[in-house]
Amino acid sequence: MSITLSDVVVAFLLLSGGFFSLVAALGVVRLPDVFIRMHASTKAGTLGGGLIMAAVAVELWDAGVTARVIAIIAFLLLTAPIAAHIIGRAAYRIGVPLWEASVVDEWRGREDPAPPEELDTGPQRPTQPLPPPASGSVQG
Amino acid sequence: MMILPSVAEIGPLVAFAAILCALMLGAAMLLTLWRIARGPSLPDRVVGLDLVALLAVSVIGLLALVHHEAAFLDAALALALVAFLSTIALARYAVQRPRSGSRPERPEEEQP
Amino acid sequence: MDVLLALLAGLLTAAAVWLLLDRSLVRVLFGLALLGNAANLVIFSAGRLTAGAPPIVPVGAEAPLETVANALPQALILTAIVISFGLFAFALALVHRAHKDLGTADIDALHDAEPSPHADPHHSTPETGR
Amino acid sequence: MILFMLNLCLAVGWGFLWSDFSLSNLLAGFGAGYLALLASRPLYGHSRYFGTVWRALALAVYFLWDLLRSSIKVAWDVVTRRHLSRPGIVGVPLDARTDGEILLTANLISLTPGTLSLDVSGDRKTLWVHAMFIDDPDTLRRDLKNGMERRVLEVLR
Amino acid sequence: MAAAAHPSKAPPWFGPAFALPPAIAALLFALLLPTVSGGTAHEWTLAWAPELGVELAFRVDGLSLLFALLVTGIGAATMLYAGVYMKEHPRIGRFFLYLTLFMISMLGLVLADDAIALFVFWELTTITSFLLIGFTHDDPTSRRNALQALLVTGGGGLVLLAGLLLLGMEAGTLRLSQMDGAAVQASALGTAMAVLVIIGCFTKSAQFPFHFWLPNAMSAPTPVSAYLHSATMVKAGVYLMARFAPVFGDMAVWVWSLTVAGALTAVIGALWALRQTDLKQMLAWTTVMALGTLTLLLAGSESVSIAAAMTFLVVHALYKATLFLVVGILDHDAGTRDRRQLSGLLKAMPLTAAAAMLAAGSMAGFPPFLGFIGKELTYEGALALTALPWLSAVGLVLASACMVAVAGMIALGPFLGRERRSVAEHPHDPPFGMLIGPILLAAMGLAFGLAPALISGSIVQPAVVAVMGGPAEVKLVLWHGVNVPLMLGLLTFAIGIGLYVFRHRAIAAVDAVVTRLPTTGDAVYDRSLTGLKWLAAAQTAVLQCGRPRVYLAATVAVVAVAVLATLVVGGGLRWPAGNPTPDLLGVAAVVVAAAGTVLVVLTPSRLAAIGGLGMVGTAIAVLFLMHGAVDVATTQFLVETLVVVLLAVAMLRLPPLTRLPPRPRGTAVRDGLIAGAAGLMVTCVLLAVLAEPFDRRVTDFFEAASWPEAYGRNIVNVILVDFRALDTFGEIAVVAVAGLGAYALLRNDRVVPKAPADSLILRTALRGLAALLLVFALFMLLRGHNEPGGGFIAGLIAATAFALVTLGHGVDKARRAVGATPRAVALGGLALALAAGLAGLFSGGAPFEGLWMFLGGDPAAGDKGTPLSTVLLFDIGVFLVVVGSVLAIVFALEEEA
Amino acid sequence: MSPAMLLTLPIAVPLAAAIAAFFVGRAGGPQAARWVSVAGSAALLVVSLALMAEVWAVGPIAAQMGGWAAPFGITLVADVLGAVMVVITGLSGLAVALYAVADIDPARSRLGWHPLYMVLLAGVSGAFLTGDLFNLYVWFEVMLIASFCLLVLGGDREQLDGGLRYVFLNLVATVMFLSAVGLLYGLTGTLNMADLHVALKQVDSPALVTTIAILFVGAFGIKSAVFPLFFWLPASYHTPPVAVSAIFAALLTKVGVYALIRMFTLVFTQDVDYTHGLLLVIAGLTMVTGVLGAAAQTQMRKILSFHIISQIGYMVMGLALYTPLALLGAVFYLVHHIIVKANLFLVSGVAKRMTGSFELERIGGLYRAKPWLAVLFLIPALSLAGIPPLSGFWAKLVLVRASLEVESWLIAATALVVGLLTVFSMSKIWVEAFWKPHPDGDAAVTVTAPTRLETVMLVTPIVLLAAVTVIIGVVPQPFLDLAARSAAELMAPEAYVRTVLGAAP
Ligand code: NA
Ligand code: NA
Repeated sequence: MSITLSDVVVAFLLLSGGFFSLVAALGVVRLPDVFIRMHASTKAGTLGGGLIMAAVAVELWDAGVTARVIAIIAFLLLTAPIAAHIIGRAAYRIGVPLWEASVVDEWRGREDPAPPEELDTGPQRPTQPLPPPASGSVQG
Repeated sequence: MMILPSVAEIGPLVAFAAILCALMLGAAMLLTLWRIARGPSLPDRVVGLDLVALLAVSVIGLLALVHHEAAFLDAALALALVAFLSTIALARYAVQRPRSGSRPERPEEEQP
Repeated sequence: MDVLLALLAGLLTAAAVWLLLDRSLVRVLFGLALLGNAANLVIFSAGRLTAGAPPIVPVGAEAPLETVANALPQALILTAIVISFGLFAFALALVHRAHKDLGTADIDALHDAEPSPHADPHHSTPETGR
Repeated sequence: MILFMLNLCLAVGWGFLWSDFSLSNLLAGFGAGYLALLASRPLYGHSRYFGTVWRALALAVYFLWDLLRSSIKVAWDVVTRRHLSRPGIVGVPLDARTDGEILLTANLISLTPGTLSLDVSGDRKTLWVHAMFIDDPDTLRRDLKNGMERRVLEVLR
Repeated sequence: MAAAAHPSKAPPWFGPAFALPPAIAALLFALLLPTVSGGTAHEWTLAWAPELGVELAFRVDGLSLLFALLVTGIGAATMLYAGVYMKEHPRIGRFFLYLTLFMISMLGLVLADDAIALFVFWELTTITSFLLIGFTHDDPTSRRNALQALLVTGGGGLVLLAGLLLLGMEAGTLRLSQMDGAAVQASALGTAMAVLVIIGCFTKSAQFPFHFWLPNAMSAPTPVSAYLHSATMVKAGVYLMARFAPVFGDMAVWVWSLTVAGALTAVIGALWALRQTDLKQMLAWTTVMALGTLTLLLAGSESVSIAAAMTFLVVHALYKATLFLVVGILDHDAGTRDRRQLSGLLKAMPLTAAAAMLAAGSMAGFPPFLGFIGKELTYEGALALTALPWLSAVGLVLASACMVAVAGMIALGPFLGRERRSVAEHPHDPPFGMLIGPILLAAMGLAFGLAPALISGSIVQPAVVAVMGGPAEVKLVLWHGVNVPLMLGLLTFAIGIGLYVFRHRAIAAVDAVVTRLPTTGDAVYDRSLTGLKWLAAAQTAVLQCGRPRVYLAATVAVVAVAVLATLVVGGGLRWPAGNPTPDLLGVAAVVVAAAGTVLVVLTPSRLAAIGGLGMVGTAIAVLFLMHGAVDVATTQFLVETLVVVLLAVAMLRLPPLTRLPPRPRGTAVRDGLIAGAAGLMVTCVLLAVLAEPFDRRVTDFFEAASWPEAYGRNIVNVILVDFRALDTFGEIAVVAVAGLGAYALLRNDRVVPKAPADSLILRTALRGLAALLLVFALFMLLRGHNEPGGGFIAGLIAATAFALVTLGHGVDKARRAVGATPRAVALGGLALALAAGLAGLFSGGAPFEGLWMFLGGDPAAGDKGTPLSTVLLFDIGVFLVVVGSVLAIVFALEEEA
Repeated sequence: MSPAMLLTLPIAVPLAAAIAAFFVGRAGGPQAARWVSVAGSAALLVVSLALMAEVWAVGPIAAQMGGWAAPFGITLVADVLGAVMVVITGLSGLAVALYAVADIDPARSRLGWHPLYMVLLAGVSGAFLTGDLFNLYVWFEVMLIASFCLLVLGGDREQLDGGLRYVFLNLVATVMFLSAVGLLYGLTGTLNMADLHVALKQVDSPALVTTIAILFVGAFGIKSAVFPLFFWLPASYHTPPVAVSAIFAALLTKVGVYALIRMFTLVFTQDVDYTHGLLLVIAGLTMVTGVLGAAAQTQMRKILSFHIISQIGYMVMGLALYTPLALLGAVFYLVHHIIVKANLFLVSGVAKRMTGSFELERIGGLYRAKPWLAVLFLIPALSLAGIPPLSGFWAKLVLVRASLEVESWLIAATALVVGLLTVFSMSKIWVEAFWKPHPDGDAAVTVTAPTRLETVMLVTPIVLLAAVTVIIGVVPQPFLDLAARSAAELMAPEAYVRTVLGAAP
């Protein structure tokens, strides 16, 4: 059995896809706060998924398959950041702390008023992980 | 145990890559599971769940490749489309709490 | 593979029963969800497994050209999944409502339908038995 | 957009001509169609289609490259023992106005290295971005505005 | 007060009107006397339940006729009497209804020749008796006594039923007149049948140890006591024993049971009668005595014993009915039944006194009353018994002596002596209607004594013939000559008069014995009932403990253990070959599913548990997928997603898992064992099934027919919408109802929509995403017949689209987007599916048979063209149901306050 | 009408009525839907009678859904048992629909009570008519989800609590059933019950077949509320509106019993000694525990609920004895019990309306105030207790005789003793609710319903069902005949199998 160029491409795509998927998971496990973890899952995860899908498209090499692969990748690219956005703002709103090594939080103090439903929800975030001032200044 | 299904029509290099990829995806799944179990915050778990769906799409892709079965991609497409919904719902669950007065409790098992 | 699935079905069943026996109605709901999965696995494995090969008649052919997966259990499971989903949704709504009206999601704290004899102020012996 | 559709029709027509609807042949048909349209350019008045194709391709390539870079960076941070990042949240003033522009900008920023859009302020003027490597917030702001936002606005406007 | 509420009294014609039918019946029965005494039996049969061989068969022989005359004759007298006695009672109509019903039942009982028909009437007498004993139901004692009578005689009735059924089986006929005694006695079940029948008879006829209910039954109005609990119903047992004498008469168990119980009952009844102060109670106990005597005599095999029984039956019926009615008059007109308060009423109530004394004379057995003849015969009969003749005779002498004393206390006590004014202002004889019955009956006691021939040949002898099952000579005469019975009779008088004279001392002596008795039947009854209630309560406390977790544990444990035990003991454990060989991805999926399961079980976090569930569902979907189940996997993904969404929406209001403590060790061990057993059961049975060969013929058919006959390439979808469309139809009904139900559960008048996600980015993205999803849904719907997809999947995707809109834009916008009430969509879909399903039926084919139409196509080239069919309509129905129901649930959960 | 029509309509009619009730309710106000229920159940009764007539005339009939021959498609089939059950469903359904006109308040109507009720009837009919095991599961689910909804609809606290108890235990039963179907399919490769009859003869693993049979005993045992799987029933049946209790009492457990009868005459007859022996033990214990449970209760509907259990024991006993006479008894008992038990619940509802409570302690005086109600109670109560000449008498008579014929003395004795205890229970209700004066004075016994129409609607079904009870009791032969033919078909299912599978198997 000979190894074709297509095989090489597919193998590379598969391996890199698997690698980035694993990286995403590792990131979610190892990185220090939820915001940083989302960097890993959103970027590496999407890339990993996209690469594997690309491998499928190359391996099966068919218009229908390619159309589906493109649709899947497009969809992932569209939804992953939105999901990250929704999770991220939720995390920020309920007061999930930033990693203590974070250098700046310009958002703090400038949040939009919560919608009515959320206004009278339980106690607001009791503490902020970062000391004021919340201007753009960089902390060492 | 076989490493790949006997019906595989793929070349040896691809097969080798597929095996490694499968191992990596499996490991990724279990790692993500650990994060879901561990938390500590609700958004942490939601991030984990979101990633599970993404990994599942990848797994289906791998299956389609290994089996040379285009039909499997329909499942992947459907999953990719709807997984987003559960992430949105869970994130909203994380941010919304019961109004004070009606129910005193809040999801106290997870630290904010 | 079927052996593995049988083991998995057993594990799912055991976990489901364990959860169903929990005090928290929320865990009971989780148990229900797992139980449905277990039953689906049972049907699926019982119809025997075929690797790959979705049961689709290729264009141009009158029937599948090779051995394809058994379509009947798939249809049965599809039906069962959707039914289980309906039942689960109902159970969820019921738990939700019960929690709202009864003020608890603790099964052991439910005493409305079957008041314990000691708690029931109206319990006593009617005359017919004297 | 009409030209894009026309281009697609040409690709399908190409498929009919060859009686071959394989992916490769359709891609070839699309390319041939593009060339044909390009050749008959004056017929379609002052269309931005021909440039947009290239700008969109450029955005895609830029973006994919960024995605790859960001993933590698994350990978590096993940696999190394120490977390080297200097994370934080910065506000990026938005020039994007329409919903679509904001959406695309925010999404693409999320997919590029080290930055993740968390929210848009209620007045739609600020995009709150979580970044992993902040040496100077203002530099970061400038990079984002000149990089991703500009390219998005170029494609969309 | 009751009278005020019902001002109208019963009209005076009430009693006579109800007395007329039994009187006529009595006359008609009397007309049968000549033929029956000539040896003819009149039969009348109507098929009733031929399937069971049950007939409404009636047969008038001597025995039946005797009883029929008693029932109708005394019935007429009682009706007449009751018309006056009860006239003030507001529910007199009901009273006469019951009484008449009873009479009919009793008549049926004594005339029935079919064992089952007899039992039917037997039970009816029990029920009417129950209603009559409890007639004064405001009184707790009445209610209690009615229930007691019902349970004792009803219980006996059921025993009797068993006996009758066995008898029917062994004798090969249910017809009493055709049962062959020899065959029955030869049967292995002979003794059992005899015992069962005896128990039935003993309870009904108040034989020791079931005698206690009868005196308690005296809480019924007096006419009832006179009629049911003296003259007729309580004789039903006696009747049946007489009826079965030809069948069982030679069996030792029969002879000994009847002898011992009869003698004991007679003595007990007599002694207890002595010590009563309530005249009605006194009469009741004398009835017990009489029933005992009758039972004792029926143990005999000689015709003289039977003749004695039949004669005594008549004697007793006449005097006892009279005396009851007299006591009723005293109660009614003198105001009390307490013998200690009644005296000197002779002047005020002369006719009543006359009736009482006439009856008492017969009761005491003085000549020339019929009672004398009866008593002489009784002694003769007792001496002719097979078992314990002398002992029985001694017992009867003792009992009869007591009767003499009791007769005195009833007939002399109230009327002689000093007149007392304390009880009633103006005691007087009752109106004619109340007197006619007792006087007539008492007079008959005298008349038949003087002219025994009036009844001996016409009534008693045919009865004896019927009981003996063969010819028998009966001669009733006042003077037998000097013989042992006469001596015993004289002894009886001596003792009896002595007892009357020294009655206070006699009563004290009996009381002394009675108070030392360890227990009474009544007390045993009470204790049984208490015991029963204790047992019931204890059992219920254990079984129906009110704790759902215990219910579930028990249910699962029972089934798991039963199934496992059956499999293991039967040797059904097998290990399959393992097919197909597991591959890496499969193993990985199983591991992930297992890990997810463990997470669900162990985590204290609800969200983590939901995550675990999601992983399990996803892993299983992957397992489905890798074994070729694309539609199933897709559906599983979609459903799993929706489950997560619903849980997430609902969970907002549900309490955390950490609120409750973990289960205690003991419970954990128990639950763990049960869970393990359940899991083991599933695995073991499944493995055993997998080890068997598989018959694939049904699937083979589907594969072969899917495209050529059902025009679909996706076999799974073709099964769903065509081969097994009925399943799918039922399934969408489930989904539609789930939507209705969840809506109903969650609906609230105060709609408080949960806030949408309030995100510009999400809202913007959703505009395109929702449209994309809907297009994808339609695509999946339309192509589902040939490739993965179909109504469910499309419906779930469309529902997802609207759910996303709900989350991002709020319920209101989502509602407007859907454009119709989700429940209406669901039911409209159901209607469409139903219509599509029935289209085939109403166009002459089968239900759910697809009607196909092809557009274009080239048959020559094997291209059928674009198919349009009811099958597609059906699938669209499925789609609408799924969309509508899911949205109904999502919206309801969202809006739920 | 064609067999296909006759077999489809009993399912389609109530479903169409359900849909109509929903839309009529939306268009014409919630109370308009009541009459759709009445019309739907009346129509069901009519079509079921037509079905019965056809089955009586020609024997078992079958229709292949979609025109796909058995065992490939789904077969609807009616033998005498199936047809009788559908007729009884129509009858009790109509009675309860009439009662519901007055009993179900507008709030519950608005929430969709009537469509749900009709779906319940459709599910029950489907379960009785299907010849396919998985399809039976589907109809069970239709019935179950409708019953869930009806049980908790408009629920107060008690109803919700009862609903939880009912729902979770029944869901477990459902999963058991589903798994058992899957396993049996895995063993035989078929789902058609007639085909299973044939296929299981060729399966050479008796222990496994018996094991699966026991799993079915478990699943259907829960549904039919036998010992020791009945807990869910007394925990919930007393909580919903009376109309719901009544229809549940009439039909739901009977579907379980029907399924047991069907499976253990048609499919699982390989190891009768073991399976039916086990069923006999279950039957005896069910009778006893049920009736003792009733003896411990002081609330009318709880007493009646426990009696359902004890009566189920009788039916299972008929199946377990597995002789023609015993099956005759079981079928007769099914019919009798549906009518009588529904009626008792209906009467209890009227009694409650008049006295203010189901609790025997707190009520009384009905006998004096409402003698007609007393009669209407006595008829079903005495029938339940097996007093002649009412329907229950024949039912018990046959079963006792059947047990005596096979010399099962213990079960015969049990049946008789339990009969006596049933008398005890019924007389307890009689004594407490009817004879005893009302604790607040008999003036506390009031009118039944706000309007005259509603009073009529409450009483009409009770009279109807009582009349049927009396008719069966007084003229038992036609019904015995029916049951006998049914029993003959069950004992020798070849005709059924031939009808379903077409040519000789
Ligand atoms: Na029931
Ligand atoms: Na009962």
